[in-house]
Amino acid sequence: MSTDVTTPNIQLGDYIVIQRQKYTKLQKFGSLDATSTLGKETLELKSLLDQPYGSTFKMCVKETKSGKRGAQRHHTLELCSDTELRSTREVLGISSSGADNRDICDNGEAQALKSSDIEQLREACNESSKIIEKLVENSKTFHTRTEYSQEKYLLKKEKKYFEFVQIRQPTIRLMVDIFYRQDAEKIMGIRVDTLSQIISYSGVCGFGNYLLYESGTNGLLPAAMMNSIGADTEGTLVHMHPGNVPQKQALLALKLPLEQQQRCVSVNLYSVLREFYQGETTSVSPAEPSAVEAEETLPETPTEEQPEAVEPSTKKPKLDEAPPRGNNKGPLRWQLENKRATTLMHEKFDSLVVAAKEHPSSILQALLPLVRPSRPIVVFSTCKELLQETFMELKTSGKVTALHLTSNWLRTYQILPNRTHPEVNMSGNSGYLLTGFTLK
Amino acid sequence: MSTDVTTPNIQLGDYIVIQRQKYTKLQKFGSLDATSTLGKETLELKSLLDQPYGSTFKMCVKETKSGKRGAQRHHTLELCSDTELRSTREVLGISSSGADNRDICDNGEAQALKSSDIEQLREACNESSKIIEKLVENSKTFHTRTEYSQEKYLLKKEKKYFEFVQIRQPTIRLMVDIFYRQDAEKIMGIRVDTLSQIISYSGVCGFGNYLLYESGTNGLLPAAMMNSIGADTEGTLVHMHPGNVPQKQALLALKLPLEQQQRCVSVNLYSVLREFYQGETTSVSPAEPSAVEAEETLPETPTEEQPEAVEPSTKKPKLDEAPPRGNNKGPLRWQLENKRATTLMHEKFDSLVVAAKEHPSSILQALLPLVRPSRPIVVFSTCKELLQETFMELKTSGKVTALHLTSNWLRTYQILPNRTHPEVNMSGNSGYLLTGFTLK
Amino acid sequence: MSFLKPKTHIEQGDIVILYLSVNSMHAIEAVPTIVNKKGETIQHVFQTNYGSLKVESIIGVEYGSRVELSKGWANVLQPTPELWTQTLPHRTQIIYTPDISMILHQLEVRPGAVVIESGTGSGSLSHYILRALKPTGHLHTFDFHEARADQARDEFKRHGFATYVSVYHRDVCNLGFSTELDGAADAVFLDLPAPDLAVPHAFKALKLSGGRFCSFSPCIEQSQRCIQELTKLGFNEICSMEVLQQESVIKTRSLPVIDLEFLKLPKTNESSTPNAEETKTPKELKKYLTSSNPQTLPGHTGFLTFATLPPNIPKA
Amino acid sequence: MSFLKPKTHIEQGDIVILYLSVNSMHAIEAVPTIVNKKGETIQHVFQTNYGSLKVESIIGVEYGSRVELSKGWANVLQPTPELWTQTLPHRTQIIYTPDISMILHQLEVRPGAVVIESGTGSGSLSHYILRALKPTGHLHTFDFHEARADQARDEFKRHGFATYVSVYHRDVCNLGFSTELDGAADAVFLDLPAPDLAVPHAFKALKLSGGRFCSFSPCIEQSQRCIQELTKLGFNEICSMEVLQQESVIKTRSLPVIDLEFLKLPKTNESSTPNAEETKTPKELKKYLTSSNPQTLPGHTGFLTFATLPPNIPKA
Repeated sequence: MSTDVTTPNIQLGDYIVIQRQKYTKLQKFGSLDATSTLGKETLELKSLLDQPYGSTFKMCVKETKSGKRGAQRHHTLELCSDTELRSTREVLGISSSGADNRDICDNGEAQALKSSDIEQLREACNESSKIIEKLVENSKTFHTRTEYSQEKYLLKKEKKYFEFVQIRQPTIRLMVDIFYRQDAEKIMGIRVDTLSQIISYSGVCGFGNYLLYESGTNGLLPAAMMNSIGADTEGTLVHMHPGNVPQKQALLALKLPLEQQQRCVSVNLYSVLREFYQGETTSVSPAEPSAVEAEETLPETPTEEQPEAVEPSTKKPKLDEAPPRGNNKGPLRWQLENKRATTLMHEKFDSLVVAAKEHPSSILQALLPLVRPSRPIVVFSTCKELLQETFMELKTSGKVTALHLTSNWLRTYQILPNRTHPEVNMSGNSGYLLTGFTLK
Repeated sequence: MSTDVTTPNIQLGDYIVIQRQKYTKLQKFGSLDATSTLGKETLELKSLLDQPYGSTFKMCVKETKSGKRGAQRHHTLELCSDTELRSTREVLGISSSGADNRDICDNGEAQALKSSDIEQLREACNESSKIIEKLVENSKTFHTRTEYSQEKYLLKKEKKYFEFVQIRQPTIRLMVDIFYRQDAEKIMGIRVDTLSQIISYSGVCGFGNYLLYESGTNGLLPAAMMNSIGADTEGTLVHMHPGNVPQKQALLALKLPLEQQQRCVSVNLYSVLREFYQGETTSVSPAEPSAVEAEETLPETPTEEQPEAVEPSTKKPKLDEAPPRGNNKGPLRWQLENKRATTLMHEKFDSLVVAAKEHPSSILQALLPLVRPSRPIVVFSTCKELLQETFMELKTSGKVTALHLTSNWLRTYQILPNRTHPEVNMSGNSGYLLTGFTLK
Repeated sequence: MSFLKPKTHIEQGDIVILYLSVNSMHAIEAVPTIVNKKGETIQHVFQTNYGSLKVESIIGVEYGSRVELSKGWANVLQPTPELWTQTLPHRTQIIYTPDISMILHQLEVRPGAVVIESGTGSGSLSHYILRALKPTGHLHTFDFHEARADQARDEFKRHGFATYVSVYHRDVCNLGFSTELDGAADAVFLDLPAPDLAVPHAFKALKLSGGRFCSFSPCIEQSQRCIQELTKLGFNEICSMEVLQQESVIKTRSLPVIDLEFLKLPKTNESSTPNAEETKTPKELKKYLTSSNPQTLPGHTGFLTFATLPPNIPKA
Repeated sequence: MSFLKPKTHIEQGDIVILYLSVNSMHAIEAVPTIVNKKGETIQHVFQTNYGSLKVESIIGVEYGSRVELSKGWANVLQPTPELWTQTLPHRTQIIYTPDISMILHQLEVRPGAVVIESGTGSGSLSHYILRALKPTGHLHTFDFHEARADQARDEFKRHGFATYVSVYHRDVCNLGFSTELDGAADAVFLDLPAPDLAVPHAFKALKLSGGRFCSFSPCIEQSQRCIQELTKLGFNEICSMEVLQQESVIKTRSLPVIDLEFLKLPKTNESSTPNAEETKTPKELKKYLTSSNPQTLPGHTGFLTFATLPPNIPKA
């Protein structure tokens, strides 16, 4: 089977998505020494270099340390073929299952293997299917369980002992899942359905100039909008943020071509608004708003943006290479960006997206005049009460029409023969969207 | 087939539920001349007398008048046997259906019969199955439609021409469906799921004294609570309302035995609270609160309750027969009820249910002291904002614990072979419940 | 015996709900001593996150009172089926109040009703049915698991329900509800892996004057087969639904409001204008009473299928 | 041509959204004359509930402006796929923005993507896909109904999308997507009565480097069969979901607050106390900014099933 030419290979400096069964993680492959931790397992990433994205690797135990909460294992990764990947169920070939579970008594003694036995087994044979086979063999109740119950048992064990990881290229789809699952607060609670609708309602696409204010989504919102603006198109994004440094992780992870990266102009909200209202202010440093905004940690040299300061070992092309002169000589990067942004602000925008932790009302008052008539606006908040007030203000102002305040109900389904039902748990918060169209 | 002895027969004075396919209606069978209107059809109810509940009657056209919006038909009802009730589909024996609808062009000419033809047909043959048979015969596209599409067509036609009605005995289940469908506002928007939970959370059952304040549900809430209190039990309900006359339609429709009816003590909120705080006030008429509460229409003689005034032809036992002396002589009915209620108020209650159009806060302040410790309280409102405030007040007061503010999501399903899905429309408003337990 | 009717004071032998917080409550038996694993009779001391409670001390106390724990306090509440459902020992997956309320409503359970339930499970639903039908009705409840049936029988007795309930250990799918119950029930409730197998038995058990039927199933295929069987036997008013309760989290939130108007003023004016104070703190906090959903909601409990057996359907 | 990119003024031939209210808007073509049923060329006058509009008068007007109608006024908006979906002529049931947004997100449609869609239907989804993939991608859209395919082709052309879309009249369940498209697509979307029949064709059409798949089905059985087929062919990340958007109705409500404290005062005091005024009006109105659900919500649109075709799956 030949590898498709269009599949890119894993490079140093890339952000990668590591997937172990349903668990996914965004990881920076910053150097050959880089490791990644999945629960108690530490993976050496070295062997990923130059392998195609989408490949599956086998976790091979290199070392086991006993930690506070059980054994910590160190693994190397070995590229493996697709044929190695068979479902555990197939391997075990389980067929006989009880009709129901009426004869099962849960006395905690169903498993004959002790936990020390299992730990030993784990070191001896690295293959999850073998470990599970042993567990099943030594289970007194497995064969009297219902098929449903067997499946549940196997899935649980497989999750614990599964020894393969897949390396995937980050996309908006994969990242919103990872961020939302790991810590929804870090992306302001923007759920996948809500993100998808922000993209729709804002109308962001390959043509036009777009304005975004967000108070911190790990770069997810600017990344999603740049993704929709696309490579080799005419679209531009002005990305306003309240901190000294824009959060850009998701944007960097997309590894966009340079020309596309440069069409994302990230500026501090206060700084760029002052420049817009008062003309060029090269003598004013963006440190001013920092007195106001304490959420971002201030880098050592507050007069220059350092988006890579958090992970200094990255080797990807520096965004700062664009400015013609070196640091601390000519205009600083943020000054150039402010200038580009104010030019676009004077031309006005084709859409406005606001995803604020703050009350959106005053932000809209400042940014709505920068939007052309007959253009969509989208305001996100986790707090419905704030959007209710904003809804009433906009309605009264007459500047925006077709106002809608919406939220979503998203439910996933288990669809299996004879076992189809909605998933038992669902996420409760989609957040809220206020949408409308500007008027002349 | 013998009629079961336990099935009661339809009596004059009864409220009855008339069902035509999925349409249901609550109707008073007040006299032998009574008629009931279902859309354009008027039914003479005479022949229902003494027939068992659950019987099906055939609508037989007696007269057709041409009204403004098409023909108005007058029907007599004829008791019919179960064998007359066969599904239209079976009758027509439709089998051949197209695989999909790719060849159907909707040009409005699929039906060869003109509407005047159909009207004639309708007068000529009374049976819906015959009418539909003719319609199908004259349809140019019916046999090329998909089975799904055929079914939809048949259901639509059957709904229009169906000639049978079933007469059922009113129950809480049937009435909440009728009221909510006809005009949810008349029962304050209390949806079936919410009603069922009010009953659960209030703990109302055959033992104990219960307190209810409701500002108008056509008697549904007191009826549901009395239904749960049951016949031949010890339970009692004090039912407070803001008007001169309690709304009792649903309660009367249940046709409870007299001993059970008498355990529902309906009193005016203002009047009974004044009496409770200030002792007997026989000289004060309940007209006082009527100045405040304009929602109820005032009967001609405002000093006496006239629950049957709306339909004076009723022949069921008058509730007023209980007072020992005649009208305008001894204590008036409302005075006796106030007295019974204040006695129970001094003993305190085992539960409190408030379903108010007003802000529940001041009502709770007045009624909470009448509830024993460790007893459930349930507050219903259509306005979440009011319950949020009340939630915070109660929480701060420390008088109520285990506070929960809930609402419901209710969705019905179409379950048919290969066509299973949730219904396309769902009701958006369950209303909101605030529940908790009183503390000492 | 604290389930039968409302009562004011804790008596020995009562089940009492020790309420610590919304997420922490326990059902305890108000007895001064218990027998430990070694067979010794010892003082009944109950451990909580807020310290221990000498259970003897709550006997005679008024329900709704505050009781002291060694490191805090709790409230003692009289159990209701709602509180019991949140504290009962799980022997199986249980059904919760929102579904149960709909089941009781749709089955039209009220004092005097004769109800059949299968399976008994942990008795969560049984407690609600018993509250609703007592003191004049009767519950016949079936479980195919013998230990569970025994446990439930014992529990109902201790809770004061002995005269209102019969507990059977029986495989109703294969054996039915026994001929004694033919034509005896006003309502039948099924929570079984294969409800369709028990539908013909439900049909037999319902009164000739008709009755109501309910099946609770996690999977849609169970409902589909159940409905096929119901249709075949002449049930009508067949209706399937889902009920999901959503809790609202109420809190007062302090939310930032930023001022951007000051940016329109030239910066040099800043220190000289009377607004200087204001421009230095363009972010203020405003309080809002807010309501939001919890992070995770119940997405599915089960499909409820209801049906009516019309009167006078021949059962031969 | 008003769909291609943001523009400021109405040009002749543009589709324009005439926005009257949340529940009333119309898509009209900005042409001064139309041909009536008799074949005569007449002035283009559009009738609304607020009177008529001489369409010629809006040509050259700035989008977002207010235009006068004979009995009121409206706003003219540049069409977006969202507005179009609310105003388009229905030739079939259509998919709406919440589902469509999820479809585009899950199919990872962005400029440059090659997407296959079947069926074209009323073109509601097609407009969104085209916005997302232009100017460097391409949409191949299939419908088995010839008239619909022709109408859609004509519409896309008039909307300025001609170069980005190919419309096919073809029964894809039986005939597939044509061999020219083998291995050509980044994503395949199916909205068919029997999606499982088209899954093998989707498999063939997706790139060897892998791609994404979506099927939209009203009934669960369609999703079940589709998933069986996907599993058989080696698709993974199979996931089914429902997305339901809920609109909030925002309004200021005046709600009654009643005073019951005055009842504790002896009645005889009433006229002499300074509170007399207050006791006579114990009911006052308080204003609340409230949010509620509309009476009817969408309860179901369809089940969305997504899947990934992993890279390098052999297709022979």
